[in-house]
Amino acid sequence: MADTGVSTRRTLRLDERGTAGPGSRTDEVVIGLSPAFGDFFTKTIVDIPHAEVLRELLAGIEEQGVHARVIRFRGGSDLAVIAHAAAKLSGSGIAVGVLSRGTTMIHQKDLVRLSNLELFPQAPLMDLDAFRKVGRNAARYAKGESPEPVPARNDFMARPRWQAKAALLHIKETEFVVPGADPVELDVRFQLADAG
Amino acid sequence: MADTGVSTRRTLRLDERGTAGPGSRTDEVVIGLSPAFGDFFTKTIVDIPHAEVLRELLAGIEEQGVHARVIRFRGGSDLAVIAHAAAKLSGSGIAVGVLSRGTTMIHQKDLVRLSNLELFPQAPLMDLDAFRKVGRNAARYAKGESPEPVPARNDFMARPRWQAKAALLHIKETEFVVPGADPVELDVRFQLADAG
Amino acid sequence: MALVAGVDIGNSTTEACVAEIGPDGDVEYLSGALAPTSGVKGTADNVEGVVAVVRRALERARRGVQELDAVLVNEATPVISGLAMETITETIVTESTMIGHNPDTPGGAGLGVGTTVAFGALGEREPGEPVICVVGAGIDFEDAAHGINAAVERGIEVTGAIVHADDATLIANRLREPVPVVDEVTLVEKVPLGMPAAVEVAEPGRTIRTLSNSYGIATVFGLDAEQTRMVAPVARALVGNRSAVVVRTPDGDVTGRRIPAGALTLSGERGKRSVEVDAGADEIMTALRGVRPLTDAAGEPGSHVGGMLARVRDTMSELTGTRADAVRIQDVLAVDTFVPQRVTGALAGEFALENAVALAAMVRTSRGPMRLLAARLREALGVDVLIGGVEADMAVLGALTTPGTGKPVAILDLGGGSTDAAVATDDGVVRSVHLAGAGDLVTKLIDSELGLDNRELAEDIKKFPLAKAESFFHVRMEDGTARFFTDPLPADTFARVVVLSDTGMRPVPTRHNLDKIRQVRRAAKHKVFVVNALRALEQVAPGGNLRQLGFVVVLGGSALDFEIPDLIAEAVAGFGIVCGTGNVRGSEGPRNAVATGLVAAHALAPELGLAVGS
Amino acid sequence: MALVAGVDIGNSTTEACVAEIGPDGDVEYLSGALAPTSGVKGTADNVEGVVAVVRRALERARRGVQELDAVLVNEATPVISGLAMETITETIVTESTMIGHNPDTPGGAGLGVGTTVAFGALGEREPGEPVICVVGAGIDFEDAAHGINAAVERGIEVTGAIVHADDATLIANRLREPVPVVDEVTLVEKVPLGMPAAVEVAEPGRTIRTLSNSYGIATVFGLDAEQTRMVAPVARALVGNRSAVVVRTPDGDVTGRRIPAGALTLSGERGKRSVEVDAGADEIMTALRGVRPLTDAAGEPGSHVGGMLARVRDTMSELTGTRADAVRIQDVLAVDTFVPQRVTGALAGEFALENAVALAAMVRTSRGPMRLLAARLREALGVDVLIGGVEADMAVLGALTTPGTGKPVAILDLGGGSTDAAVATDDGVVRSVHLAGAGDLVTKLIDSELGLDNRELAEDIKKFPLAKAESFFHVRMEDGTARFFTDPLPADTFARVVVLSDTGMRPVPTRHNLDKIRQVRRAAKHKVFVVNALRALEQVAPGGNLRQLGFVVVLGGSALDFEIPDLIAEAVAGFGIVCGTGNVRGSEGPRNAVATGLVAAHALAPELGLAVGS
Ligand SMILES: Nc1ncnc2c1ncn2[C@@H]1O[C@H](COP(=O)(O)OP(=O)(O)O)[C@@H](O)[C@H]1O
Ligand SMILES: Nc1ncnc2c1ncn2[C@@H]1O[C@H](COP(=O)(O)OP(=O)(O)O)[C@@H](O)[C@H]1O
Ligand SMILES: [Mg+2]
Ligand SMILES: [Mg+2]
Repeated sequence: MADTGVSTRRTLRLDERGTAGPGSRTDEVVIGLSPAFGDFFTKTIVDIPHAEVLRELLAGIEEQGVHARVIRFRGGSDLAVIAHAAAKLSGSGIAVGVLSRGTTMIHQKDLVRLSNLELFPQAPLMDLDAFRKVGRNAARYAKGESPEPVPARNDFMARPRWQAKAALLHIKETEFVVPGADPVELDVRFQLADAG
Repeated sequence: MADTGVSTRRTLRLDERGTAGPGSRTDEVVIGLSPAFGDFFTKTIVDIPHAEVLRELLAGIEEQGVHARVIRFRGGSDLAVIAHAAAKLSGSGIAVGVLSRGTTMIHQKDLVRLSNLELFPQAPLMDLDAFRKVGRNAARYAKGESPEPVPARNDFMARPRWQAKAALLHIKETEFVVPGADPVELDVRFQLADAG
Repeated sequence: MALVAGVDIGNSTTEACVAEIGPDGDVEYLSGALAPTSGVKGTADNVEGVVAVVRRALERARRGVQELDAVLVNEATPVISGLAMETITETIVTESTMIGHNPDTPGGAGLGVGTTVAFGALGEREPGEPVICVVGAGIDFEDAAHGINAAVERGIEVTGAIVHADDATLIANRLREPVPVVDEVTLVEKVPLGMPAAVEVAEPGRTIRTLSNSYGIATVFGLDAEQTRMVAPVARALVGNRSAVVVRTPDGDVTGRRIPAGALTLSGERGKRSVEVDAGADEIMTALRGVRPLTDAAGEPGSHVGGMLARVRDTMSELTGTRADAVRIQDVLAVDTFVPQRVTGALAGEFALENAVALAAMVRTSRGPMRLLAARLREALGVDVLIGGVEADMAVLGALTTPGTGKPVAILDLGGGSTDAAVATDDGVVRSVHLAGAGDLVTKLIDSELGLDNRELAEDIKKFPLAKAESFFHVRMEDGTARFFTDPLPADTFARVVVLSDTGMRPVPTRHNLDKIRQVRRAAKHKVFVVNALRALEQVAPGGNLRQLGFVVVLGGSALDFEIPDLIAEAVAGFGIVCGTGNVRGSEGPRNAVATGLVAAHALAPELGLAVGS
Repeated sequence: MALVAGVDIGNSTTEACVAEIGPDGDVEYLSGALAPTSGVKGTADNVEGVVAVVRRALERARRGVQELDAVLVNEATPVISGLAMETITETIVTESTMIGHNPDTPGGAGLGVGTTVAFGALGEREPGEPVICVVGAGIDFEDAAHGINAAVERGIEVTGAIVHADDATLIANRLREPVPVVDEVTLVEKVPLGMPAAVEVAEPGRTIRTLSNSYGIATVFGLDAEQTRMVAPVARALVGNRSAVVVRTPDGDVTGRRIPAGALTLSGERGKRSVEVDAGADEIMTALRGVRPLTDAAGEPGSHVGGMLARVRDTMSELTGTRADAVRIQDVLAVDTFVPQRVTGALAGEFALENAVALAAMVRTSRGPMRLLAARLREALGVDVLIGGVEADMAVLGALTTPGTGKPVAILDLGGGSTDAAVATDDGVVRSVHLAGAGDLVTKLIDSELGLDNRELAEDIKKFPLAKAESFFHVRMEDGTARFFTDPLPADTFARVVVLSDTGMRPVPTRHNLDKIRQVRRAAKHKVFVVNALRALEQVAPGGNLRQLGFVVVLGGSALDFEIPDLIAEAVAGFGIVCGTGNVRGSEGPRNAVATGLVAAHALAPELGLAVGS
């Protein structure tokens, strides 16, 4: 039934299309993915499918009338590095970086790497709505607007509860790092698995 | 006597400081020089010393509170190529290109090469005042302002009269082209020759 | 069944409406069309435009000229409007007391006070009282800086500089102790030497604080109360500047003078009043209200306003073959405006924004060479031509084809040269009025207030929204939204404000920013159309009471504007009336009302038309 | 030789002036200082602030407290000002007739008309009349687009959509035939189904044309004149929107209601008048002018304005130990303003800019617990404390130390809570007046009109120029000049409007652009200070005629503002008077007038002071 909400299950297909270069469109946002996102890993720390994460980020950007480009960074698993490198390749200078476990950041090319426009450090708190809003805000920055930052949810219980799992995921993600590897442009396709 | 105007004679010293890279300051204008400017050639087609040409361009930029960087392009003698390449290296995206004979152009990095912001095709008509104004306008573009273009002087007699000399100068300049050579950052110094 | 074409010849636009009228008078509207009016309204020159527009409407209805039974033409009484603008204030600087221009790039910051000394004389100067160095033409910036530094080294206190060339930053950058420097003083040789003077430069983005304050000048020069009273106009003239120089000369003064523009004499049914044009628009309009309805207006002979009214009169007399002194001016609209003007006596080509009054005057003849026009038209088309009823009646009939309208209804026809209004009450009585001032005056105000000197560009600024080209790939629109382009924008739009006209992006060559241009545009529309709409409705409303109007339908070319109808709706919001843009026949928008009304009237009573040549 | 300190305790700021008075009464001013006032003006709590400021001034004069011969304190009569704001209009939508919000990203463009049908019911729908699809919460955009495409394929004419989520562009991008889509309709489940409706979306940067025009709505729904009259408020409410939905329900309506805010009764020496607060500021100020000078004001008990005046009265009674009903309100300033408010009955959380009236009221006691304060001060400093003459006399004396001033002189003291004025004519007579409304009211207006809810930020916006951070390395200032930085600006300033405060760049978290914020700031200053300056001068000028004033000296904390003095100078420019910011003693700017005046008065006639405890 169409009106009962998300009942479909989508799978994500990411096809590599060669080394990613700087974008020439000033109305593009780059989404920078960590080495194992949608690959070895398929879900965030709270089991949100990567297919849905990426779809919401893209939807948030598209709704604002802005173009998106998805790039995988194999060279490291540090979110600030990924997001900042993605911003340097972005035609607008704005990028979203996202790790397999769900930690997310909006970055801008002229900022120093350790700074950022918006940071969502607590992966367990990132739900689909949050990813949609991250995409939307990134697109609005790209348009030269000044959006209210996405309200940072904070749950003091989340940190201790998820800390061990987060550390494990990080170690695993880091295993997929290929030092010095070039960023790779990705073709993104969503496929409907059976509607269940 | 100080109040009788330009009675001093300045000489130009251009020291190479290695390959020129992209600028990081957003308030800089790059001045792109042709292969033989201030080197084999020391004067424009109407005998204006290159020292004074460069000094006026720099003064026009400095008066606007903008920074200047001077780069020599050895790879070619085409003004559009020089000016556009200079714009690509400019932190603000704005550059002035100037050929030994005095032909001058203001360019911007996002423009297609064959376009420009302002073009001064008739070298014989370029006097010191014009170079000052070119520097000023380039700096104003860099500040995001929208200056009136420098009035393009036009003299229908100039073309036939100077055509032959211009062609000779162009051939000579082209002899100094080193195909594929990197652009070189220059240290600019003016020295007072004796005041005559 | 009869196939007819209603034709409305306007000052700017000729409109046609083709319809089929059944035996019982039922109308089926088939099509409409419009084209620019050829020649002056109501003259035989109109034939060309009428033929073109009738043919186009017939084409759209897929009918031929030979099928046409009659062409119905409005009673096209020529309306001539004259526009003039008179500057009524002037700023005069005497004895070079003040240099108040705003060079783009003054140097340094702060306040310097001292005696003016020529740069050439600096070397002979002994230490003592502080000096302001005056750097004349032809002095190189390095030499200037070097000379000042040398003087300072010798113990001379140089507190500021006044410079001929655009060299202030260059000099200030080379001073060992930076001082405020005001540059681009074109007539620097006229700066009096040996006089006490003050130079002030504000930080970037700020304005000066001392020299724009009378007591600041008094403090600097140690003035008493009487002397301060004398310099108050200087201070006032410097408010808002980023830099300024004040030189204290014995008789230095700045005056804001009123320029006599002549008197306007308004004769109306309720008397006669004379008012000086330099008293401003309010006074003129108050005088007009006192004598309204106007029967004629005269300008003081030999004065500016006299010349203007004479021109309107002459054109009209030429057109209609009436004697010039028999032509009557039937309405006047005065609008306060301002124009950038060079300051008399200024040393740096300073401009001041001077007050001005714009005047629109309107002359309306009784029926012009209409019969000639009709006869020619008949020849050209080979069809009966009927001259229709009163134009205002026709406009009302046409307006009432707008869905949702009812009586009592008022129409507001916003044209190019005049603003016309008519009211039809429940009993069918129609009252109408024709006022001076409409779209052309708006264009003129935009043109002169922005100093464009380009009517066509001003017309585009009036009609289309603005944007700022922020890069070669995107513009920011008036409402703050960004619009992106895949191909780079033209080089001449770079960093400029552009008009998004229907033929593409057009750069506006002015120093004003987008918001300023927008503000001028909206103010001009307000000053003309809101003022005229209220004036017109007041004159046609029963008992002058707008609340008695049920419906107001806005028509005419200027009703197509993207903001004028909203401005008018807002202005009448308090009166509890329905006000909106017309939608003639539910399809034509605010166009075609008179043409449609002609057809409707013909269907109701075909015998009323005045047949020509049949 | 006597060393004295004049001390002025203001509502916000305490100022001191240290001077040496010679045997013949000649004064040598040594130093000045200021500090925030501790506690309520005129109470013993002030001691701490006074001690601090006297110590600081002495330090600057390199003198010790033990050298001090006397402290001269002004007669610090407490002035309490109350501020209140009441919203007086309200927009109410009934039967969900209209959705007029402006989602950032509507989809498609154009006008769609049809019957509202739930997305879920689209599958069962048969081809026939056109439909507007209502997409509820939880429906994925791909599913929505897919469902609409499928329906269109089956021959159903879908002309527009109303969507719960922020999905309009996403859906429109996936439609085979794009239609206008309005999204972010939070309460989409309340949209009535099976009703005729219209959806309009304008091109980017444009505003809607049909649904904001009464006759446009009439055309769309085929309304008659009476029905059109009913929808006129809907059209009016939609003017200026980029997108809108209108649903035609039997009793749907939009009303703009006046909210009764209570009546204000003004009792003055010339009678008593009552005025409804919701009549607006003009009416209130006209009533006040009719009864001026005010002896008291009362608010209708139980009403908003009643509550506000009661609060002012209570505070004052508490402070002074007077009974609340003995406290008299001596001035009121009403200002028209507006506040963004949620529309009642709206489906998409729409905001409307509602009218509001801000009221400042002022109470002034006769001398408060001054003697207690003086005694405490004597204890704290160990020095004689003299309570000086009338405050207005002192202010005039101090102001006259400004170079270039002369009599007749008027002072305008622009403070935080009140605007005070005094005039001294040639014969030495001083008249003074204390008006409600000053810097604090300006801050409050800025805060509420911009919807900041942050007084401290509003205070910064009042005091400092704005800029827009265009990149991490440069900002564009209000006047259009760029300022560059070598180090990147803080991340939170990115693409934002910032205030260039003295402690650095501060982002302004609002949707308004720089020009809008600037306009609100300048309008607030105008509404309070220009209005009050004219009101005050009118009341103190001989015969109420401003032309009788020779010199106007602007003083007080708000005279330090970067544009208020210019606004006032411009407003009085026509009266031929010298008006400028004071420069007390040629060095203190607009500060320290009363403190300086106390010293000057003491030097003239030391016996006039009222010694306390010596
Ligand atoms: N799209 C438009 N927006 C704003 N103004 C317009 C538009 N089209 C025409 N105008 C203005 O309408 C005026 C002419 O109106 P029109 O009704 O054709 O005149 P007339 O009734 O005198 O023939 C001109 O001032 C023109 O600038
Ligand atoms: N630099 C400034 N620019 C603008 N307003 C200022 C400045 N400094 C103080 N103010 C304003 O002055 C007011 C206080 O004035 P002040 O004369 O100190 O008050 P009072 O006379 O009541 O003690 C406050 O509203 C404050 O915002
Ligand atoms: Mg300069
Ligand atoms: Mg949206």
